[in-house]
Amino acid sequence: MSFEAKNGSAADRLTTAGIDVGSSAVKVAVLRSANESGTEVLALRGDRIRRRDLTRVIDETYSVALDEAGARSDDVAYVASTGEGELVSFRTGHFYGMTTHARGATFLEPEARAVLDVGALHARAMRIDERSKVLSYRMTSQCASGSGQFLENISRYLGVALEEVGELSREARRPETVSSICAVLAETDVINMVSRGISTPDILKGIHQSMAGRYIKLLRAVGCDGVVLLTGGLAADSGLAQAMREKVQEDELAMEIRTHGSSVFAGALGAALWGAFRHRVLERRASTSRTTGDTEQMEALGS
Amino acid sequence: MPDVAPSQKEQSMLLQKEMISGHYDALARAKDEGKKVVYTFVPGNLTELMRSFDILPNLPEINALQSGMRKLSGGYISEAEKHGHSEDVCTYVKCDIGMLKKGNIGPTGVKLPEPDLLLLSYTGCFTFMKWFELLRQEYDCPVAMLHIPYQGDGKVHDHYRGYVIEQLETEVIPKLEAVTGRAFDQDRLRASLALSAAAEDDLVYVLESARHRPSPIDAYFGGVYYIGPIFSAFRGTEEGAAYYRALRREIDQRVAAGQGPVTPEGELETERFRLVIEGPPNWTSFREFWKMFYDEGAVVVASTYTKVGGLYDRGFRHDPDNPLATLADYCMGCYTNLSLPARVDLVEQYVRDYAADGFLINSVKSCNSFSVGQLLMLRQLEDRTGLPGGFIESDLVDPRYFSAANIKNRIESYLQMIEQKRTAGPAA
Amino acid sequence: MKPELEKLVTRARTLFDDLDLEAVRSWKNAMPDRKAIGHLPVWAPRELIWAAGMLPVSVLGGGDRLEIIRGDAYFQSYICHFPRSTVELALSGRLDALDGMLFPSICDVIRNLSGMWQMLFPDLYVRYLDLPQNFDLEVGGRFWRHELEALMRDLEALAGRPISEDDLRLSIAAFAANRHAVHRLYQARSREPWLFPADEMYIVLRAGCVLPPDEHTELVERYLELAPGEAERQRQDRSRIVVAGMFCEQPPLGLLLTLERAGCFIVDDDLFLALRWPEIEVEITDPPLDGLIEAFLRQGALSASVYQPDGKRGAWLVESVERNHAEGVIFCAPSFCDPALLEQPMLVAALDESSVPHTQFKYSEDTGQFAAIREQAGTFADSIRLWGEA
Amino acid sequence: MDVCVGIDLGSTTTKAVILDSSQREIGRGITNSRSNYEVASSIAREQAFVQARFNLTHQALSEDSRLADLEERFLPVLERNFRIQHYLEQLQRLEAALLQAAVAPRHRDQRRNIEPVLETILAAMAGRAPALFGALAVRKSEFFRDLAAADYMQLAEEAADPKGVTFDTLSSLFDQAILPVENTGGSKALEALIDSALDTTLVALATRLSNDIELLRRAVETARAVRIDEVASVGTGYGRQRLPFPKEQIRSEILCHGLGAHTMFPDTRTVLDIGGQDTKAIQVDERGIVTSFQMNDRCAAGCGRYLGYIADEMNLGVHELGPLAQQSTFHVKINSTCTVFAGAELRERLSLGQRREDILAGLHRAIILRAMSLLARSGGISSEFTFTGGVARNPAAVDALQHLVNDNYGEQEINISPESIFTGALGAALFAHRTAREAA
Ligand SMILES: Nc1ncnc2c1ncn2[C@@H]1O[C@H](COP(=O)(O)OP(=O)(O)O)[C@@H](O)[C@H]1O
Ligand SMILES: Nc1ncnc2c1ncn2[C@@H]1O[C@H](COP(=O)(O)OP(=O)(O)O)[C@@H](O)[C@H]1O
Ligand code: SF4
Ligand code: SF4
Ligand code: SF4
Repeated sequence: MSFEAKNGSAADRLTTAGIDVGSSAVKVAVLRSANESGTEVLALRGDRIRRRDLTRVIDETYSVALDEAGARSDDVAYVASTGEGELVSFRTGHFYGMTTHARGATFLEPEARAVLDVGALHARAMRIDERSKVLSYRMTSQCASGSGQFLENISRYLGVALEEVGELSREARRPETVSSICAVLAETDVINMVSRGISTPDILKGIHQSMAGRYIKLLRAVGCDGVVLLTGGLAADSGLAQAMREKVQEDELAMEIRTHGSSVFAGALGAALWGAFRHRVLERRASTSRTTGDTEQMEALGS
Repeated sequence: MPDVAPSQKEQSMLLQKEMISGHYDALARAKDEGKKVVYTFVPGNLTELMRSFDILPNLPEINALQSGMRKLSGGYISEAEKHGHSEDVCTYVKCDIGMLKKGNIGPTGVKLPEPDLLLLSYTGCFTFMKWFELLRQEYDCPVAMLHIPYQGDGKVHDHYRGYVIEQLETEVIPKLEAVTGRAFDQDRLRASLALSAAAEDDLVYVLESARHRPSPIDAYFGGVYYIGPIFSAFRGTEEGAAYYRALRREIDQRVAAGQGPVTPEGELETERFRLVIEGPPNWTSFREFWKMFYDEGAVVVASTYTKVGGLYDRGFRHDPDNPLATLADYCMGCYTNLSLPARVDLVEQYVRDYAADGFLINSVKSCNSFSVGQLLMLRQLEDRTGLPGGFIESDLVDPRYFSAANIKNRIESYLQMIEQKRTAGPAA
Repeated sequence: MKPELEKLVTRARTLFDDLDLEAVRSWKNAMPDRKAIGHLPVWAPRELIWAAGMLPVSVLGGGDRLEIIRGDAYFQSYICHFPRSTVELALSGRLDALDGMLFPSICDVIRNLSGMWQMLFPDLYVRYLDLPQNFDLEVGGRFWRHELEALMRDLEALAGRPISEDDLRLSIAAFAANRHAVHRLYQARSREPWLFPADEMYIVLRAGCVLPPDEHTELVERYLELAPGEAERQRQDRSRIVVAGMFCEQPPLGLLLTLERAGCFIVDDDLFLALRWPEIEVEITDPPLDGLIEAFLRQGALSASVYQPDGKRGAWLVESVERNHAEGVIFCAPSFCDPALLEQPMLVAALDESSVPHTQFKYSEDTGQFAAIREQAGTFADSIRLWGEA
Repeated sequence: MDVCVGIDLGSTTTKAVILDSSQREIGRGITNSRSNYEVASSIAREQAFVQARFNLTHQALSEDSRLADLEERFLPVLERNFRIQHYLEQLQRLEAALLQAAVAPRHRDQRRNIEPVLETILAAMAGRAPALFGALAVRKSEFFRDLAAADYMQLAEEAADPKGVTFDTLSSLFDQAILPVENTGGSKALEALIDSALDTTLVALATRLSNDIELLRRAVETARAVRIDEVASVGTGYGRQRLPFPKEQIRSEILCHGLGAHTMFPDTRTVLDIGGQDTKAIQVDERGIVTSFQMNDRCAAGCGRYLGYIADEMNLGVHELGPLAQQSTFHVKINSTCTVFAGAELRERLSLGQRREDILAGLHRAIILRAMSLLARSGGISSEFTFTGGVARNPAAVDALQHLVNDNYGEQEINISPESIFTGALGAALFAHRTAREAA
């Protein structure tokens, strides 16, 4: 990604950044958007938090992303946070997670009419329209069963790296059903399986099936059909996607599960995109008349 | 349990099976034959009254529990949740609505007819009210509402009875008349009530046979079969009365032969524990659940669940001489319409009457009517009887809430505890 | 905040934080032989209690300020939070100021709780109050009259004095005035919601649970005058929403705040039905009890705990949306609350038919983490605002 | 000699207790191996037998008046040497496992850089070993995993390079490598280690003990030659369904905890056990017979794993949590009910500037609050009240419990034994003893 002029005409070449602060990872997207000619992704960067100081991780990840984008922080017209973005002290505004994931999803996969975002602690299914509007949603809360953290625990327990989970799962021959997907108690289940000599792929696949069942249920609950884009950290898990596709086929549902190489960054991308949108709206307003309502709107939507 | 039982047993089982499938067939034919179909609930059902109008009752709760036993409920429940029903609420409702959304195919595989009327005789639970409000929206049909006052202070007051009778006269009967186009026939009702009373006598006889040692019946897992006909469409019918006569004869034979109860794996050889159980069973894993008991030689000698559709062993019988008043009393006397202190009294009485070694509560997630207060019941009963109480949790028809390992662990621990107490002899 | 309003809000806040019912105690201590009767949600004939010279106290749980130790022991995890904190309050002696407790029939939880109360507090006056579900003036009316008369006799015995017709008339009038004031507040908020922050209005109304009716009426009226005087309460661009489902277990204040912070204005809700229901005026009749009986049978704002002969709940909600120019509805019900959750699908159907946007989530009175709720409410508010016109 | 063995297969740890024929405890072992019940039991059992050997040795030495004064100088050194060697041996296995993990394809680019980093880290760890087991050393944990992780992570953070071998890579390698290390055992390896530790110790002490050294060696060897016959064993615990035992040798953990607590504190009437994944409230009568119980086992919130999780989050050993929480001065109310969310809440609160010790105190209180409910549900608290399970080792949990018990049930002493994590295993061993007696 190379760019010639750093400061093009500010009005139509806009650099914006989205920072998605999750509970396990920070993701940053830096974009350059031109009014007419579309949007260019300058940098995507993510870092696991891994028990480190969060503000430090945010700062570092952001600056690495800016480096990669070849931008300075002054060049960024709008820094949009999402997720637990309150911690981004230098943000311009904040957008809610579902709003950004929906936007990021339509950017990555224009045909997507539903999004399933699975992160470290939560899962949420959204039905969206082509303008990224969230039409309905369901989310898990209060219980981390079946979440990314759960999978992480399991994989740690099985001694496989997260990155390997997907591939292993797809090698399974006789997946073993798991009964509990409590992020903590499932360990015991897995112990049982290990001690019964069940292979790692079969265990992982069983877990993926159980998760897939849960997620498909969430998706069905929001009444989605058509193309579903997986976003969030678990979108990188090809085993989960596979299990979901199988479930879709088995239940003969009118869904098509897709992932995208940058799915993990959907929230950050969406935030950066909304940032650009807001920046233009606000500039337009600033150049016409200013009313209290407008700043308030900025406030209400933003922080 | 058709695969196991000796011949006598098989007879009443077969009879019951026939009756039930016959009823579903009749329901399926109802529209063609010009019969009216009324949906109603088990607790506080007015079967004799409906039968006196030649109405066929359909009971959504029974359909739901059947779906649970046939492992269909999970799918139905998700279907309902997909339509916006909360995860938190009673799974009978969701199972029913899910079944409806999936084509309303009944337990025997035949399609159920739409209701001509919803008879909301709502005894012992508020969910019933919402359930039929929901069904009304689905079917857009009339509802007859019968409000049964709760025995808040453990009593049935005269003005409660009067209120129920007035509602029968001004709300229920007129709506039944309107739906069927017939006039209310008090004599038919009386005749039917007399048949009820006879069946009730026999049922009580069967339930009380558990006082024998060994008990010839399991009054919970077996009990749910025994109450089937009288709690559903057959109270006040010739068929129903005949079934209970036959059942009574069978039990007499078991007693005479000194036999224990029949389980899905044959007759129980040794009775090691006698238990009283409070709370409904789990239907999705009914067999597995039962097995956890009979494998350890535990027999249930009395249960409260078998009183939800009528509490007969405390003396109440349908009375042909006071047709409306007796219906009112019946409704108000169903188990879940009793106040909590009265429920504690009843269980305590069972523990004593049936010489039980302990009591166990199966608390189901679905049912606030049953479940709220059960932990206090447990405490009170332990204090009053000095016997160990057990507590397990499951659900009626939601397979997600049956954790076999957990329940087994608890039951085993509980039974070992009774055993340990017994072998150690009386306290030093 | 101007000092006068500040003083008023502080008072309301103190009453709200007062889990030990100090206010009730001091009311009782002000005169010899005064008694107070508690009642659970949603609604109770407060008029009768007041007419007997006793203070009706609405017990609305312990909120998020109470640590539950013994309360949990009696309830399985799948039962709503409300009875736990209520039992905790009682077992820890915080409800000792109450000389009796009424349990109106609104759900199986409260119904069975009445039996638990009988066993846990055998010396207390405990009554389950079966509200009629038959609204025929003759049939339901007769039953209701029996129940209310029996209640009156009990109350007279407790108070140690008869309830005269005049007592009753005065009491009915006092509560009618209170309902009127509460109504005006709701209307004012619906017009200019930015003047009445949700958490502030909540505590002002909630004071009515422990104050004598006249005092509360005065408080509400005063608040109505003072709140608009705050200069920084400016109109803001937020979505106007109706909240439904909070009629029994109360949401934590943080939840109401979260809804507003996420970009919503609450313009109608079903909190405090005890203070607003029956919405239909109670007429002062002769004898006065007739008016009370009839008002209930012709109730106005309905709660999920009452049977709906003709399925009007949905229509009522749509009407509230229209009347208050709301842009959407948030169903915000307590977890495991059967009445609220069972009727949600019916309400949703009515809203869908009228194309009213809606969303839903659950809470419990001790919910402490609002991140997920903020997310959902925020997304909902965003979607109304960003795409509402389209 | 004849012994009875009780094994408590917990959800997080497996414990073994050995009783001699007069019901005296002569050995105990504990492991956090969780790969496989069979392996876990045999590791715990093996440890218990090693300890029994040490005990027998101790006995032999103290019985011989000529050796009595040597014992004090000799045995602790022997034990220390044994531990160091055991640790070093585990480190070697860890290194092998790490290097093997580094072979994975995803490390292809970095592999050549990773190996030297790992070697440096492990060399440093080995260097620290003697200090770790020094005479006065306070160790974070009895488990190799915890001890090794603390050093490893610290060294890894120093060695990591965001542009080269990242901390992320290093820590995930550890996660992978630690499992095979803690999940092997159950061979005769430990016995062999005793031999070599014995040699080392004797050599080291040879000059100082020159006269008695043969005497000593003979006494030790006699003690080691004693035949230990396991005549009965009983298993219990979370994993008992899958215990490598026949059904008649399995007892409910409730009963075992009741009996174990009764044996430790004979006047016990109420027992609270907080283990890794479940909490139990048990009432027992004067004979140690369970009369009522309640347990919480659906959700890991509020159990020991919860604390384990939090400790992981904070990069601390579970041992350190309690003392830290005890320094709290401010009352924080923790809202999350879920273990995993509590971890998130912790991070959130830390980042909002709340003090670690205050948050920790809030978390401890949250756990104890849940336990209080369970106790209330099982019938309240009657004197004497005994607190067992791994969490009873945590002083902040004990404080919180004491406080809430006093508030709700009046002033009451709480029985706590530092060994209470073995309560279940002890109960099981007692049941085994009964079985043996009945059979005889
Ligand atoms: N390659 C992968 N395979 C499987 N899971 C992964 C992979 N990469 C990340 N994850 C999971 O994604 C989760 C993080 O997702 P993310 O959406 O970033 O969560 P959050 O925003 O809550 O931090 C982690 O818990 C991890 O388990
Ligand atoms: N030394 C210690 N200090 C504090 N807590 C400890 C200590 N040792 C163990 N624990 C706690 O005890 C728990 C394990 O308890 P345990 O009774 O062994 O459980 P289980 O039997 O279920 O495996 C651990 O999760 C940990 O939280
Ligand atoms: S709540 Fe209980 S009584 Fe009511 S419908 Fe459900 S299962 Fe039946
Ligand atoms: S919150 Fe709902 S379920 Fe709970 S007591 Fe109130 S009305 Fe009943
Ligand atoms: S500990 Fe497990 S079951 Fe409990 S809330 Fe968390 S993930 Fe869910």
